[in-house]
Amino acid sequence: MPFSSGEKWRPRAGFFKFSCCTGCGFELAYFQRSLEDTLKSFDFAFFRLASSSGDFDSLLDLALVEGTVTEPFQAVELKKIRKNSAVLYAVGSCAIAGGIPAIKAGGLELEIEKRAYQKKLYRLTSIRPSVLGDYVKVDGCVRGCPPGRHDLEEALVSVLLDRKPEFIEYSVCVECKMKGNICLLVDEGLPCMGPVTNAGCGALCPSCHRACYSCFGLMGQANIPALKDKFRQLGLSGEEIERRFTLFDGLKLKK
Amino acid sequence: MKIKIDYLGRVEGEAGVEFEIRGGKLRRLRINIWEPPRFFEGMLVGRSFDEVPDIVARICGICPVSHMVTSIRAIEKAIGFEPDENVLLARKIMSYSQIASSHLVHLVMLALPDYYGRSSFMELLPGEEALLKKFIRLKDVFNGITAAFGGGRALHPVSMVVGGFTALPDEGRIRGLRSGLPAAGEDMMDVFKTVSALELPDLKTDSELVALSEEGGYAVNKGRISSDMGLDGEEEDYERLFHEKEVPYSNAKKTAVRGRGALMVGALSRVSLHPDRLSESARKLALESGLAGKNKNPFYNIRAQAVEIVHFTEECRALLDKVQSGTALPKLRPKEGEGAALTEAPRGLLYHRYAVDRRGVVRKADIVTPTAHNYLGIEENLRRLIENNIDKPAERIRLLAEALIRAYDPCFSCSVH
Amino acid sequence: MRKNPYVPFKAAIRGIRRETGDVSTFLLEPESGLPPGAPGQFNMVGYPGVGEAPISLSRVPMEGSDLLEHTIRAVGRVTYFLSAFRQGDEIFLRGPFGRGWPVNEAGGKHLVLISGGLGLAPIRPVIQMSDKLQARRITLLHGARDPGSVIFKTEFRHWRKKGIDVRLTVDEPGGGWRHHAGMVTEIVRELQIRPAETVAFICGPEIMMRFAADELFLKDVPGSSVYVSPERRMRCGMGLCGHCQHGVWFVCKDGPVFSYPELKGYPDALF
Amino acid sequence: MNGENTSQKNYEILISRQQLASWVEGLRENFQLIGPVGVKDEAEFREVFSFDEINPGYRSTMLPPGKTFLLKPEEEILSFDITPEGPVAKEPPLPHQKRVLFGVHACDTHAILYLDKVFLGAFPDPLYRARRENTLIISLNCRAVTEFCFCHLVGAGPFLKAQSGYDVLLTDMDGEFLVELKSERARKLFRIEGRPPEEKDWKRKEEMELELLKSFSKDFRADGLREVFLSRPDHPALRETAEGRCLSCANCVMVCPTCFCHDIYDETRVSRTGIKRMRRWDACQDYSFARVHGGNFRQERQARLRQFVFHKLDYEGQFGVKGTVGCGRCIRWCPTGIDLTEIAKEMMK
Ligand SMILES: Cc1cc2nc3c(=O)[nH]c(=O)nc-3n(C[C@H](O)[C@H](O)[C@H](O)COP(=O)(O)OP(=O)(O)OC[C@H]3O[C@@H](n4cnc5c(N)ncnc54)[C@H](O)[C@@H]3O)c2cc1C
Ligand code: SF4
Ligand code: SF4
Ligand code: SF4
Repeated sequence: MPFSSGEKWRPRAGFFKFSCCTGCGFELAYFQRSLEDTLKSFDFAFFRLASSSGDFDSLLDLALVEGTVTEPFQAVELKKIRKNSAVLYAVGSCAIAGGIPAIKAGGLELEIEKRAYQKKLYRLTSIRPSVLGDYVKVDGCVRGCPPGRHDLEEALVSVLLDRKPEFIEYSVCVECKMKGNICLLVDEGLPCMGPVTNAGCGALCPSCHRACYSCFGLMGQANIPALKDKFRQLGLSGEEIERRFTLFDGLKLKK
Repeated sequence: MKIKIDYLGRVEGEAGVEFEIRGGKLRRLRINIWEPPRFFEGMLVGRSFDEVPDIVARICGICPVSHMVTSIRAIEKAIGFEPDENVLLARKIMSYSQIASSHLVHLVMLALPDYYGRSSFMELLPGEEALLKKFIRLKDVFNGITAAFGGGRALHPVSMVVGGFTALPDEGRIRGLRSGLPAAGEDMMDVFKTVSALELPDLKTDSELVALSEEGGYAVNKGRISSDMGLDGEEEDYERLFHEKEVPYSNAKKTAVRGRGALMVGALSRVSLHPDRLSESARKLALESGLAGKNKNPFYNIRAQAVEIVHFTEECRALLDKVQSGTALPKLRPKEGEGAALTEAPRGLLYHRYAVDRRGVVRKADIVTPTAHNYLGIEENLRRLIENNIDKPAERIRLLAEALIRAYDPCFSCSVH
Repeated sequence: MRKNPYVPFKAAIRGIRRETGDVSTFLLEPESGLPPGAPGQFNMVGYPGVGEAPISLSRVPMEGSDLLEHTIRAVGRVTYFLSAFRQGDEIFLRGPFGRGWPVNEAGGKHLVLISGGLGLAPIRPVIQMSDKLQARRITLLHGARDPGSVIFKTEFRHWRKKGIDVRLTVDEPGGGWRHHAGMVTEIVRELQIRPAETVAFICGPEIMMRFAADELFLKDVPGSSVYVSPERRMRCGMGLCGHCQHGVWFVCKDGPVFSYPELKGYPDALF
Repeated sequence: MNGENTSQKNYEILISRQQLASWVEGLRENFQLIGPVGVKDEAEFREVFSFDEINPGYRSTMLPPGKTFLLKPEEEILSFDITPEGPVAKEPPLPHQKRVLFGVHACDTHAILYLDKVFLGAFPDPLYRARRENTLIISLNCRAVTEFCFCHLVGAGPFLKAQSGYDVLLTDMDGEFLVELKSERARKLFRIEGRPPEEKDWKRKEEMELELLKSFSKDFRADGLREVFLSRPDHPALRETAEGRCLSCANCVMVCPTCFCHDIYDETRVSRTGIKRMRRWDACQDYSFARVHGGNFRQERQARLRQFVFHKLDYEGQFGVKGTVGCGRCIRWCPTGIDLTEIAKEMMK
């Protein structure tokens, strides 16, 4: 049992990165409050950012995977990781919803690629961005860009205690209200995405007088048409509205 | 003998190195940056000018502030907006604290294990527990500053937007941040000692040292292009002075000084080009560490980073005394235009240029990152290093090669964006 | 000072009986003596760092027994976690909570117990105290998905010996199944009863409770003689957290056992 | 009973604003003073240090005073130390801060009485009880209503009629304040000489209320809802509002002064040195609120919106009073302006 005996089990963990900014990996290193404990509690068998000697094929108790799948080799790797891991959590908006790398999926992809490369274009192997869940079963989502403290800690703790995780599943508005912020959407007519965005950040943006831009991605059962209607009433153009919903959730909305 | 490193650990992003030594000669050397492209320059087109900083922040998880500040400045130029002095101060605080955090991560977690012959910082524990504690404390201080000004988080901050800040920390908070710095200064001196005690390999290179230069200060958020070989120009001259080329075997592009060749950007270039602009104690440390006077040994970059942390700790203290809390964010009117901006990211020169239409929608975007600036030089100097050590055992050569690349603190995620 | 109702007490696991693949019965000895408890009541069962879940008493403390029992199916955070526990481990309990079965009403009547799946767990204490009920007759109708998921298998013989008419059915019979095959509702339909002298306790999936009750109503059993025990999410067990609200009721403190008319008509349920 | 009569007189006193101010400020010696402070065009209950900060003419606040200060948005209800013998439960220290909640409107006072029914019932919540006992409630009759208010339709305002469960009732009589002392402790604390109210003062108070009643704009019939509600739980008014407008953001529930639902969860850090059992305001609008193994009792958005509307306007059987006090906050702070009174009206048509 996790608490009663003195001996501590050190689960073997791996941190894997696909197409993204590596921010989730850094968030783990930014995890000052718990960094030392994390390093002591887990045996990181693979964490490219932190170690030059990892074993990609190691069997794992926990795989944390960040990034969007944008290359065929990543899909192959992902399946291997899944096979090797008892628990696999998708970490960050890229891995869960597509995030920023999936903005591309909303346009003419070749056009977009051409703007970045001319000569090399034919050598690129990029595929349409997709999320981890498209390829493998994901045991949980540590949402955010970057992930919030609570869920990140919950992901680690759930493995340490060998129990299911309980990730945050309500809107940013809930956190915003609990902080006592005067609502920007209602009071000032700012196009805040808080009502449809999954909480976990602690309502950062509204707390500093900024409309939420949905970096934690849409929450389950988000009522997208209703908020779009509201934004229309605020005077936003169709294009402006579309942009707000496709910044981090382009994939979900295309489907 | 063929040496192939499929992926380099302890760097940001993904790259491999490959070279072959035959008959005592080095053949074929490539750094293949296989970090998958995300096509930022492509997908920014069609997005609104005020979304750009949030999007480009996601180029890199360790220097989001640099991408944000650079894009914000470029866009403000494009739409003809000039922020007030206090906003500039706050942006400096963001950049300085971020550089300090980024350097810390590089020094302690990424670079240090090379000099202990280990593959990760975790392996240095428990022996270096004290260092880990200091590292965590220091990072807490600098991240705390970035987060306080960035609206609650240091990674992908939220309050810094085109035009200024949606809110700035109140006075009490600023005082609190300020009061954490003296202790940080002491912790930092210990880290500095650890770093400067490391024995650095010798390597003479002829890369052109390039950094921004600003009268009366240590240039970070803006400045003129300057180099040890007399390069000089405005931000607008960037494309005239530099040249970017696609690389068939790599997803990153290589940048060179037009008509000359490889350049080196980053802490070493900044410190050794402008030691006189450092704070007094940092300057002294720089001189003692053999950094002034056009030091072109890339291994010294880690010492330069340590010096810079000392410098930025002091600068932050001074700025926190000056900056005002509270803001009134102006309502911005988009307008057709183009703007370019150069800043010093933790890893060196960062270039953003945008064209927006009259509704503020991005029509063209161009981004050149520090690692793209260094790419050519890393390859050239790696060749040099291996040639100098060609008679050493393969494992030794491999380790030296990795250490050199890491010394640059490359960010492959940034370089392929 | 009053006791803080959030503070759990510890109970040592004295034995574990594996009922089916994912259901186990835990024999528990509370640290500080046995709390009272009535059939149909539940405890908040859990472990610090994991959480709590409402679990019915599947045996209530009685004379001659110093253990209480919980029969738990591993489905989620708490229940999975507990499924790894072994004899000698300790778990944390709060309770008992709620209004149990109105066992007094069975006196002189035909007590019809109807259960589906794990719904037998809260019914079991009623059977265990059957001698005291002074019921005229007791019938247990129990349905499960397949023979492998029948819980308390070893006890049916004993219950029959006590004079209880035990009738079993499974939806998907396998080789060797000698009892009825089909839904519980079918064996309810076959039951001979005198409606005015019948009282029924039903526990199982909501849809099963609904149809079983309907069968009884077709036989003219008055609604007020039919009791059901619905499941709801619960966090506190004491009518504070609000999760279990159903219409005007807090299932945790006003129930979990309700007479059918009490629940009838409220939305979000099948009653 | 002669004695009672005379003292009763003293329980109602007219004093000047100045006198009130100095009494309230004097309370700060032993109490933390919480009052409505103007923030832009909204007010907010927060700690104040002088009476001047208080805006006695405030109309409403986003967060209700009772719920916010008595049932904090998030707090630790228990913790567990990890010992060699396993986890050991530890009760948090009971809050001992003495507080004055000044300027609580009629609706919010009723809301506190409602919360009492939940948290001081069969299983009194220790933290709530401690705070409640340490909090002096000074209620204040409204002088202005908002366009969202409907307390007059549900018997919770605009003037407070409840006779107990709080400490002081104030009425702003244009410069003078009518002070009605409603609890023993208030009587002990209030030692100001003032003028006893006369017949004309009571009349004036009545007139003020009648005048105020004219300024309400909401109007629906609260009785008779039960039948409609239970017979048409899937009424188009509910369905269309839920699907077309409700964002499931739960703002309505968060700002509701009587919404008491909360989640309980264990917070464990990677260090595993201690565990905190936390409670946090929760909302029936969250899609996971009623989820159990094998299903979700309110899977549909419509079911969740209905739970809110019915719980507020009906389900009186639960505590003997309506779940709403008519403060209008859920309407005011709903991003799409969903109005439970409009839904009720639609359904009654
Ligand atoms: C009065 C009463 C008596 C009961 N008696 C018993 C009994 O005797 N024995 C017994 O075994 N059970 C009993 N139950 C049921 C038991 O309480 C539940 O099965 C238990 O609460 C599950 O708790 P948990 O923490 O293990 O599961 P949780 O983790 O809370 O999960 C419960 C279910 O919720 C869903 N869920 C949770 N998280 C997610 C997610 N992220 N996404 C999708 N779905 C999700 C799943 O379907 C899961 O199975 C009783 C319930 C009540 C109300
Ligand atoms: S408020 Fe929205 S955009 Fe801001 S940090 Fe939170 S989820 Fe991200
Ligand atoms: S309306 Fe919903 S959140 Fe509010 S008390 Fe009722 S059930 Fe709870
Ligand atoms: S505030 Fe409005 S939109 Fe949000 S859950 Fe409540 S009724 Fe629905």
